[in-house]
Amino acid sequence: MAPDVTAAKPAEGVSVPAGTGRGSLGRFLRWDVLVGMLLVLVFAGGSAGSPGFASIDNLSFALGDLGEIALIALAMTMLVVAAEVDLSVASVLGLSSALVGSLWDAGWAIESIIPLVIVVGAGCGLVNGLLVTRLGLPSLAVTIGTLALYRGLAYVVLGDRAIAEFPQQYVDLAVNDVPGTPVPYPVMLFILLAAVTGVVLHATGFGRSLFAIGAQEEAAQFAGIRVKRIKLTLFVLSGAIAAFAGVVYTLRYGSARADNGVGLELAVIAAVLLGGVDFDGGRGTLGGVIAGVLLIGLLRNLLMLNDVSTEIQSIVTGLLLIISVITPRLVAAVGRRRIPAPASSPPPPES
Amino acid sequence: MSEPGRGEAPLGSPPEQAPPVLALAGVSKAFGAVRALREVSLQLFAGEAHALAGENGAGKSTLVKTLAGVHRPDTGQVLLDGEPVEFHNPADAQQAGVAVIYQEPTMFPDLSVAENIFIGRQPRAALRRIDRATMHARATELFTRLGVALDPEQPARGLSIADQQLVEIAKALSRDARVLVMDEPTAALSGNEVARLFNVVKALREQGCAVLFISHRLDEIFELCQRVTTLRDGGWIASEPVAGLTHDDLIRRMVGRDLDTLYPKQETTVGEVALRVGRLTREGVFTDVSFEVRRGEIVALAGLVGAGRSEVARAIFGVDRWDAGTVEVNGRRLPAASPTAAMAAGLALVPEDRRQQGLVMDQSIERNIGLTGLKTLRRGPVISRAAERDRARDWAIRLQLKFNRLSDAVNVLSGGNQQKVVLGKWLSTRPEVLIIDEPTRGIDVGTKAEVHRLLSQLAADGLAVLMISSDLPEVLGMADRVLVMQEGRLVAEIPRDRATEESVMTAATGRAS
Amino acid sequence: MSAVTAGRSSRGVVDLVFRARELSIVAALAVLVAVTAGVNGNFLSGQGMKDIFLNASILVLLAVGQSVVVITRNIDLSAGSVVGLVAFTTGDFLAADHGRGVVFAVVLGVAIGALCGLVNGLLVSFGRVPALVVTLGTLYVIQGLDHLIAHGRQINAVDLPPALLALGNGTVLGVPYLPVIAVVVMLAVGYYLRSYASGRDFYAIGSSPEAAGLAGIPVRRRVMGAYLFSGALAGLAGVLWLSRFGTVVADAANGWELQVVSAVVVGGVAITGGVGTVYGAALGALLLTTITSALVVLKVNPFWQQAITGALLLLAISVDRLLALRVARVLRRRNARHGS
Amino acid sequence: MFIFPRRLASTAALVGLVSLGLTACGGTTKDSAQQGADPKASAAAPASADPNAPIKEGLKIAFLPKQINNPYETIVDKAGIEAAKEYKGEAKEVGPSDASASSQVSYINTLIQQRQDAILIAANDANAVCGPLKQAMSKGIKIVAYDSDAAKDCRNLFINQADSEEIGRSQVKMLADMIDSKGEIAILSATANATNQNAWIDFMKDELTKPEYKDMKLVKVAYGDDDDQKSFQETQGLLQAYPDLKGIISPTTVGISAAARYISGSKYKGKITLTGLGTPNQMREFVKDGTVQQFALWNPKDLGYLASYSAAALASGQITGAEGEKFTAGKLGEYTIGKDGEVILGAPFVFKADNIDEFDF
Repeated sequence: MAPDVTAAKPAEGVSVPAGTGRGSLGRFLRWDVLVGMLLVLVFAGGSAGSPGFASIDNLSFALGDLGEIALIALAMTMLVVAAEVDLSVASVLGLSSALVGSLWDAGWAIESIIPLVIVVGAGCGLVNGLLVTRLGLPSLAVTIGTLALYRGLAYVVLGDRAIAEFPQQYVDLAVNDVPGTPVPYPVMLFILLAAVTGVVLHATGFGRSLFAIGAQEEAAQFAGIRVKRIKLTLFVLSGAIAAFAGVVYTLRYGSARADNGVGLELAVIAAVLLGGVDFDGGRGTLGGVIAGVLLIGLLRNLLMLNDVSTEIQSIVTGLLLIISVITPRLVAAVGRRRIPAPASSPPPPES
Repeated sequence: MSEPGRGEAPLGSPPEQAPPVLALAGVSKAFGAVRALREVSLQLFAGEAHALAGENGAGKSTLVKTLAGVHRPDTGQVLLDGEPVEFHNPADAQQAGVAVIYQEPTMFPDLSVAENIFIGRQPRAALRRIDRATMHARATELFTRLGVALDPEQPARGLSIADQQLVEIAKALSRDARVLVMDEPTAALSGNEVARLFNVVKALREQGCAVLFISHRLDEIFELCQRVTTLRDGGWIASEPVAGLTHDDLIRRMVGRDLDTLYPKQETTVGEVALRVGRLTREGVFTDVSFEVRRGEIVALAGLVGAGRSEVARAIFGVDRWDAGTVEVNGRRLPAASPTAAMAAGLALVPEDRRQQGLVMDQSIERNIGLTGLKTLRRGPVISRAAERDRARDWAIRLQLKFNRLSDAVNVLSGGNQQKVVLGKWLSTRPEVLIIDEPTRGIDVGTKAEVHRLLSQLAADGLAVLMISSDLPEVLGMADRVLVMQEGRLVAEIPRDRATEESVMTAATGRAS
Repeated sequence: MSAVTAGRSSRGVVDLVFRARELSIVAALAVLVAVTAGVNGNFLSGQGMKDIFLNASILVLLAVGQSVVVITRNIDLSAGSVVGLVAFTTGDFLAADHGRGVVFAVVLGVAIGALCGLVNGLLVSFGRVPALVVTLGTLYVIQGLDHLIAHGRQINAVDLPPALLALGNGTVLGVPYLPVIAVVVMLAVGYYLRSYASGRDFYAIGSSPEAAGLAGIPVRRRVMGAYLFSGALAGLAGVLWLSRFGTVVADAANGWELQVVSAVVVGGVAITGGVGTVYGAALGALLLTTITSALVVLKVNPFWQQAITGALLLLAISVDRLLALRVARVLRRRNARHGS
Repeated sequence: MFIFPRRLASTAALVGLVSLGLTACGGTTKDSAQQGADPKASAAAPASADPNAPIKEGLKIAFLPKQINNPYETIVDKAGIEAAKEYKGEAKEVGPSDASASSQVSYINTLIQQRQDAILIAANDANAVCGPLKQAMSKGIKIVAYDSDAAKDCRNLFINQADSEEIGRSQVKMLADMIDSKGEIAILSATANATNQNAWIDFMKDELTKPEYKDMKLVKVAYGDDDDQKSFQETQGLLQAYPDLKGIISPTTVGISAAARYISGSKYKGKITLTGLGTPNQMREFVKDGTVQQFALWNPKDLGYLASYSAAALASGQITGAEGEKFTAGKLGEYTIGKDGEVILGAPFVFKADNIDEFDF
């Protein structure tokens, strides 16, 4: 049986009531709602204070710039809800970019390259998934390993070359807006996939299973949920989406390099956690994650427009991340005064 | 039903001369709006075993945690030798000589047994280094005193629950604890392990230790304790000598009303074979287990903890893989290691560990009940919340679940109500074979009777029930047949009319009768 | 009763595996060094050995600090950024006035590191938030601060007092200071963790945080302590980084967090806490550094280096896990045979 | 055992459909794309230049270095910002903290929104920044690449610190002089993807094919990733792996200083000749202690100064970026735009023990 992978669980003296986030106060003060409100604030403040911010051009660019992070965040949300994590996504993106470049350079047709690369990405995810589910290794350790491995393979594939000159009609698909809208194609694709993911996560049996696995894996297993297969599926999905994001990335920048997307995994995880998904699994909403992705992206954009230096941007991101995990616990701590700890739960009032 | 043992001559009344070693005076504790303890008083005297009785949710665990320094009382006092004290944390309580053995043993699986006993108080050599030789010698000495053979250098990982309890007691012994608080220590133990534990506790008591003992098994209270304090709904009901009480008296104090019989077994007609297990083997765990369960029958699987009973259940249901053998449900063979296939064939398993295996504690009642029916609750690709809620409400009513809202997390429910949610979760799959592991562990008397009535009713309706229980009266009271396992093998099959405590225990311990 | 004999032999197996964990790293190191030396004798020359140990020392220090944190079932991703911050700020401090004492600089560096550790520790132990998230956050913050302070400047070797540079490159009895410092720290921490009650608390906490609280172990204080210590060691590593490289820009040790965690994991410290030794972690760090050096010496295509490192990490944790599963099975069979 | 669940299969199918749906008919390959590609419209260049137009006041220009916090880039950009004060412009430096193309792109977008008059960029990836740069040019923003070029059609000018060919060849010559054109040599570069490094290395390799270098053999190109520790370790590795190594060229400031630092503290000191591109402040110690005899670099301040003036000249309409146009760069005098819009700062300067103290950067 897989050991619990909550490597980062805080050591605590007495058990923290985990459910208090859903208490009466928590119902209104949920973090994902707060992030949404924060997002609105940033947007309103930006539009009022910075002339270039609310322009269609700028927003369209800012959205497009988030495309890959947002795409990968969809799969990452499901993984984290199931109490797993995939740190290798950015390396899969890099490997996918390197493959696209080297195959394109070798004269392959782009139409065969794209599906092939996605299959390779799924294969990368499969390796992660098998190591996690068959050997019962913590996904954090496994994907730190494959983070190095897949990035290394990207260098093996493409070395120091940088491949450019991709076919214009495909580059256009990655860069241009859907006609008549300010929404770039990848963002439109993201919206579609996000809608699908949202339904899957929050309204289907598969989604229910994910939450159950994340909250209490053993109980999920005893309820007949195919824990291992579901986790394997998630890793495969995560690999495939990361590879697809690699294709988008390559086309969008018109440049295939082995070092594309280095460090992107931390941005994705930051966005997911900022969106209120509990790193210990079992709790979170896709809406929160989307708000988180947008908040990070738009806030950065706004700071840049106001010539706030990168250093400050980095500090702001870090602080937001810390606040995003502290706040719900504070809310819970406030709620705990009204709600008993489960360890000593008195009988509920009779109904 | 067995005669309550009253081997020890109970001390009729507390020795008035010395002040109580540890006492609570008018202690109240509230969590938010809920008052877990209301002006509870309790006195523990040296050399006395004191029982704490009450239904789940009566406030017993809160009281234990107050004594242990985990909680601090809102009002009232904790008195040590008659002097008020304040325990800020568990360390303070331990310092004062209060040792607590929790319901679930609190082990460090990666540390050795000796370290588990002495953690934080290891014997020191020069420069405050840990003196390992002394530590191991003292651990061995403690085990000798307890009359058990455990290797102090063995890692705690993999110890049986009974052995873990013993390590906890060794820990308490090593502290020279003056007060030993035991929160349902016997819940996971079987007959001879309980006997061994009781011998140790009696010896401690005779050495002048005060013991606070919590158990849902009333027999044990009558066997071990001199006085009993009863709590109900967080309030103090009575503190009195055990000697003058009957089972029914005690139940009445706990429940606040009279109970009908605890084991309402109905006569049923036995139908065709629903579950057939053939030569099932999992290497190193159980070997060559064969039996069948028919419709309308309640078959109990008895034996000591660690005999492999739960493991057989897990393998049948497919949570664990089996190495050899067959499982058939209604004549259809099940593939190995597939709970999904087992469920499809009509199997249901109410697991042993409610909090870990039975429920997703943070999730709502309706979600927990719905978890086994994700396929049937679908409308198109999407789960219908209305259907989910209907299903939950339906079973909540049928099982007389006490709850506020169906959207409340199950961790706010009492143990008995949590067990009802687990039952609802499985009965809603309309199983043909129900495997139920420790159906009433940690459940108060009132709910216990309800669960038993339900099982009986289900069998009468044609369900095949395989019940695993360490509670012998329950086994004898409910089962049509008793299968006994010992060290991974099925060693005896005893029909209802010949099943007695003695015959079952003889088979379970492997002693020739 | 057979429980004692079963216990003894099972302990033998378990012990062997834990020792085998470190032995297998030593063996892997030996094979690697032997093969590399076979191809190129220079690898084992005095200079070659000196280089390997010099290279490994800073990573060893960080791995020792990290393993204390990981043993308590936490993680410190900010270690690399602390090295960068300390290396730059102490460099800046010394460059401003050559008269400033080197000892004082070391103390200052360690203090800055400890301060960062304190923040992490406070957030993790009192804020009760997942360590991975908190330290990811502090990683961003510390990195940002570092860059803000550096602001594109660079500390050059000429700006630094010779005494500090001597620390990084000087030797005592022919052995460079750096590995000596690393080994002394490793031995001291290893001894402390094994032989002191408070040291055992770290293992207890990682093994079961709930039980640790109930057993009266000051969980928060120990977790705080682990972070404080890890931060202080990262601070020391930062000063040594400065003394070794002389040239420092803001992004020293950028991205090292994953390398440190890799070293710790390869060294057999369980990421789920409670298991492992600092010796193993130090060996893991040595192995990782040696691999990098050996691959260059073996003239392996530089583009393969990262892939090989990643594959080795996966191999290490997989073999580890398979061994553990095997031991569990052996124990199970043995228990079954002896009876319980 | 493992079966792809249906949902996964359908997702894969969806992805496949999307990619197929994007296809017209037949595959798009590199060859077909190149055949079919429109002749690249040259970037929006105004019809004519007015060499006599005065430099406008209040020009807004922005430097976008490879990475903020790279000391070399900081020197360049500061000099450029100083220069802007001379012609009463407003200049600033913005940029990412990591040397990646993607983060530069975000900054380009921001600069477009801020309606800068000119953007000066040291491109991390010649192609990746191309799209947004073209967009900027279409909005009338002048683009000057410096230090590391962007693709030719995405910028108006490239201010080359020195002719790439000259840098590459002169480095080989410099080393050859010191080792009598004999023995094994290696190159310690920055990252494997650095465009300027790779251009120089290509010229070095080409130079080595000449007959006078027949006894010199390039045995390895190593990558120190512009990271001290990595460059350090790569140097060690090179020296161990190739015991007969006579010389190392490290055309990167981080690499050469790390290599020098390692060599000066090792037994290889005096046995190995190191040269390359470095800053005097970094290298002073090693030139003085004899580890390094000579190395080269242009004056980064001049580079920034020239880039700044060229941007102003572009934005004021003095020049358009066409070959042969001339402009005056303040105190540096007159420059002529060469082929492909390149302006060359001058020959690299060689630093030696006897002149190094005259410089402070």
